[in-house]
Formats: sequence, C-alpha cells, structure tokens
Amino acid sequence: MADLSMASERRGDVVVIYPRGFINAHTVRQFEQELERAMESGRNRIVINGSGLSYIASAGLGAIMGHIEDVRSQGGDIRLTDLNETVLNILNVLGFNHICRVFDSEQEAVTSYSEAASND
Amino acid sequence: MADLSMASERRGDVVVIYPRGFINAHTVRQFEQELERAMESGRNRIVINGSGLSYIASAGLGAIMGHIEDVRSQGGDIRLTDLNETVLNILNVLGFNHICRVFDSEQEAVTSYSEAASND
Amino acid sequence: MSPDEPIESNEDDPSASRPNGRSMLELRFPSNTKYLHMVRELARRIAESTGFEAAEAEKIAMAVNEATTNVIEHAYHGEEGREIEIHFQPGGESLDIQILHDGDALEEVPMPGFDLDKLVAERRKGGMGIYIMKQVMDGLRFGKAGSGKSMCVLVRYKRRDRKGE
Amino acid sequence: MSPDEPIESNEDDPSASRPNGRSMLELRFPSNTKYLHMVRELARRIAESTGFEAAEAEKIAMAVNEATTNVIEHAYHGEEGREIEIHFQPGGESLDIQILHDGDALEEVPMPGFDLDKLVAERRKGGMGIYIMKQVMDGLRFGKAGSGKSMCVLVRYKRRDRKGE
Ligand SMILES: Nc1ncnc2c1ncn2[C@@H]1O[C@H](COP(=O)(O)OP(=O)(O)O)[C@@H](O)[C@H]1O
Ligand SMILES: Nc1ncnc2c1ncn2[C@@H]1O[C@H](COP(=O)(O)OP(=O)(O)O)[C@@H](O)[C@H]1O
Repeated sequence: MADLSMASERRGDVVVIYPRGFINAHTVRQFEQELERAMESGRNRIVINGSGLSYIASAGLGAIMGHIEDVRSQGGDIRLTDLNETVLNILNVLGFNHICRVFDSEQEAVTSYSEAASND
Repeated sequence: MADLSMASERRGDVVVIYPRGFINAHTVRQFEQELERAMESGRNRIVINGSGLSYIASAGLGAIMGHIEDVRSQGGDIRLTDLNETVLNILNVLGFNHICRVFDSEQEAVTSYSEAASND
Repeated sequence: MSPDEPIESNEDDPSASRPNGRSMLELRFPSNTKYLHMVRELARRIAESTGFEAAEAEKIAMAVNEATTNVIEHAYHGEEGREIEIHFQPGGESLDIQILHDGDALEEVPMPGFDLDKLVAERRKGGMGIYIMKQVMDGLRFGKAGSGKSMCVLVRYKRRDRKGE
Repeated sequence: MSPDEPIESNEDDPSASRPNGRSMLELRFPSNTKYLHMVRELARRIAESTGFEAAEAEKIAMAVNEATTNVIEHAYHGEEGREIEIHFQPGGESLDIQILHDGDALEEVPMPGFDLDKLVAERRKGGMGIYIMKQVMDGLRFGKAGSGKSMCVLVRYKRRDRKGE
C-alpha cells in the first residue's frame, strides 16, 4: 500500500534523502515536499540515496530538475547514489547524468561536498 | 522472463529442491518433473526449500499431494522449509500443514529425516 | 455498517464503477496459463489501490488466480486463445470481481465437502481451487452475465479485515 | 527480417491479436494517477510474456507509464474518473500498444528538439515524457482510432534487442 515513503538523515551539513518505493506522477509530491523541506531549513547540500527506489518516472526527475538550479545558487546541489538498473536506465535515456552527479556509494556522495567546499 | 527455475542438491540421502519463482498452473509441470526425477532416482526423502518461492497456487500443492503417498510408501516424505508469508497463507487456508511437515530451516528439515530413520 | 467503524472514503474509487453497473477496471486476455501470473499481480495491485491491506490483497489475488485457472482448465478445457474478461468493481464497502468467459458454465458452487486427507489418499492433484475461493472471499457465485457470458463472481468486503478475521 | 535472425515463434501469441485487428489483451481503467503503477507493472509483464527480455520490458513499461501519465495530465487535465483503455497487440515481430481516451487529442508527435540544460535553466518540472517515449520505443504516433477515440500508439520491435542496441 505504501507506494512511497520518505526518510531523511543529516550527515554533517549534507542531508541524505531515502525514498522507499517508486516515484511517479502519483507520488511525486511527497518526494518534492521532502526536497523542499530540506531547502527551507537551509540544507541545500542534498544526496538522494536510491537504494530503496524501485523506479523513477519523468515526473520524479522533474522534481529534481525544478529545484536543482535553486539549491546550486545557494552553494548546494542534488546528488544521487545507490541507483538500481531501472533508475540508471532512465537517467541514461535522458542524459540526466549531465545534470546530476551520480555516485556508487552514499559515503562518496556525501564526501563529494566537502571536496569542493571552497566556494561555499 | 524466468517464471520458475528449479535446482536441487543432495544432503546425504535427502534431496533438497529449490524452486525459484512461482508455481502455478503455468509452471507446475517443471516443479512436478523435479519431484519425479528425485523419485525415479530412488530419492524419496525430499525437502522443498521455498526461500526462492514467491507463491504457490493450488496447482502446485496438487503436485505435492499427488506424489506424497507414493514417496511415503517408499519410506520417504515431502517436507517444506523456508516458506514466505504468502506460501504459509495458502497452506493455512487449506490445512495443508496436516498433510506436510513445515520447518523453519533447511537444516531442521533435513535432519528430521534421520531422527525418524528407524522405519527406513 | 456500524458507525464506529467508518469506511475511509479516500480509499474508495467510485469512478471505477459506472452508473450502468459496468466496471471501469477491466482486463481482457486470451485463455493461456502464461497470463495467470500477470492476472494475479494485477488483481493484487487493484485490491491494494482500492483500499485493502497487502495481506488481504494477496488473498484476493490468490482467489482470482484460482478462478482464472478454472476458466482456462475447465470452462475452456485448456484451449488457448479463447476470451477471458475480468471486471473489477471497487465500491465503498467491497471489491466485486467478475470473471467472464464463453466456455462451459458452472451453474452453482460445487463441492460442499472438502476433505484434504481423502484427496491425498486418492493421489488427486487438484480439487482445492473452489475451497480456497470460498475460504478467502466473502462471496462466491457462478452465473450468467447480462451479456450472455458465463461468470464467476468473487466478493470481498473491506470491513472484514478491521475486525481481525 | 533477415534469415539468420529467426523470430522464436514460441514467444509469439497470435491468439492475443484477433482477425479484425482488435487486441485481446486490453485494460480499461479510470483516469487516476493511483493506477499508474498498476499499468506500468501490467505493461512490463505483458512485454515479458510476449517475448521481451526483462530489461526491454522495463523500457516498454517506462514508455507506457509516460504515455498514460500524459493522458491523465494533458488529455484529461487531471480530471479523475475518465476512461482510459490500453490495447496490447503482441505479434511475431513487435508489440504494438494503443492508449485510447476521449480527452484532448494530440494530432502529431510534438517537440522536435530536446534540450535538458534549457529545461533545467527554466526550472521546468516536465517536458521529458515524449522524448523518453521516442528514445525507448521504435514507433510513436498520435491519432484517432476507428472508435473515434484519440490514441497514442507505441511500437517496439523484438529484433532490436538481438542486435544489441
Ligand atoms: N469455471 C468452471 N467451469 C466448469 N467447471 C468448473 C469450473 N470451475 C470448476 N469447475 C469444476 O469444479 C471442480 C472443482 O474445481 P476446483 O476446486 O478448482 O479443483 P480443480 O480445478 O483442481 O479440479 C473442477 O474439477 C471442475 O470439474
Ligand atoms: N496525450 C496528450 N494530450 C494532449 N497533450 C499532450 C499529450 N501528451 C503530451 N501533450 C503535450 O505535450 C507536452 C510535452 O509532453 P511531455 O514531453 O510528456 O512532457 P510533460 O508531460 O512533462 O509536459 C505536454 O506538456 C503537453 O502540452
């Protein structure tokens, strides 16, 4: 019944969001609200850990797309990690990896922020 | 695409069958053939390990039902282990646990045969 | 319906039933066991989308699978390519499911007694489907649809699971 | 069709297509995003049952999901309870999928150019669906069905995956 549930955790000044389920036009508002909640509390360094994500439709990528410029203008970003084949597939189809950095592990995704923290 | 795949292994004089996928009227012949193969090679002490089994329909239970008397008459049995909720559910609905012994682990299911080996 | 157990109206989807009684959640497919899994999964998801808990939805899916298997094996005698239709009618208090076909019909629910030991002793490989449907559903009926097709009707109430079965 | 790449005929299901061209694998459901997941999963399973590899079936499911989302959001402007029909026509060489509705129609495939950077710069939250459909399917067409309904037609050939895309 739970199409999508959201959790998030803070790792230093990075917030990691864990969507569990799928993100499509039906569930995207929940996902977007979680992004907006992070941004509103001033956390613009966002990692989306997709280990619990079965798939994401274009509606879900739209939520990332609609906010990524804003978090970047605040010195933040939206970075992705732990994506399954299906999710990587849609990113490839769209060339979304030119827009969003994709990592193999949460650790890498989180520390990637401190590497380039000079302009923060 | 693989609705059902079958594997089996020998543990002493017990043969453990590992169905992977689901057993319904479409796939039941594959499952039944694996049972028959064990029986034909004289292995009547059978354990079905359901750790890879997503569900079993009445057609699949029918394959067990149709052979269990024969293996028993040869001093063997068909015993079940590692069943998920969905599989346990249909067993409960039918009272199938009066017909077939169900174990929590393969180890227990396999050793259950040596405990009562006196009449073999 | 007792007032202390209100039906959560956001779980209903009245739009899935039409004024003329026809359902708007319908699947049509050819009689072939290769579609059984798809049908089962669809039934499970529809049950979930229309307000049943996961465990309840599994049971509904189980019954739909047995009923559909019977249509392929008994009504159509295993002949492939014949038409099967399933109409799902989610309502506030129940999910009604009609399985329609043009094959041999059952007029009424068969098999009053169910004796698993006897089936085992006779080395039977079947005889459990109808019993399963009766056990997991609240209603089971065979008959003719307005269209002239034969049908098997399965009904499951939503309140049942609230009471702990 | 080149002779060295025969179509495995046991993967076909001619019974799913009827002589009059109507498909026998059809789903009808009300416009509501809560059914999108069910539709996607059904499309995936039908693609698998009719001979596509798991990864191919995922892509077909992805396209069907995008097309169905567009019908709900653009053709029906989010209005719930309107009718959507999906006809799956598996053939020896392709799977043809028609998504039919009575809402606002597209006459032709929109959006010749696709510029993701531009969408990002404009903070757009959409504009990717049609491009995805074009990328993962072999054919995409909008038009009117014989019944007068508007439709989106998706076609995917089976041989494509044999060549390694
Ligand atoms: N849809 C049907 N049409 C005709 N006969 C049926 C139908 N469903 C069931 N039957 C009859 O009822 C009997 C009992 O069905 P069931 O309990 O499902 O067991 P099984 O299908 O394994 O024999 C079947 O053997 C068949 O003779
Ligand atoms: N079925 C449809 N009916 C009417 N208009 C549509 C339909 N599908 C798409 N469109 C139009 O085409 C545009 C592009 O669609 P798409 O690429 O899927 O992106 P999005 O749906 O995210 O806007 C939509 O914004 C809409 O204006």
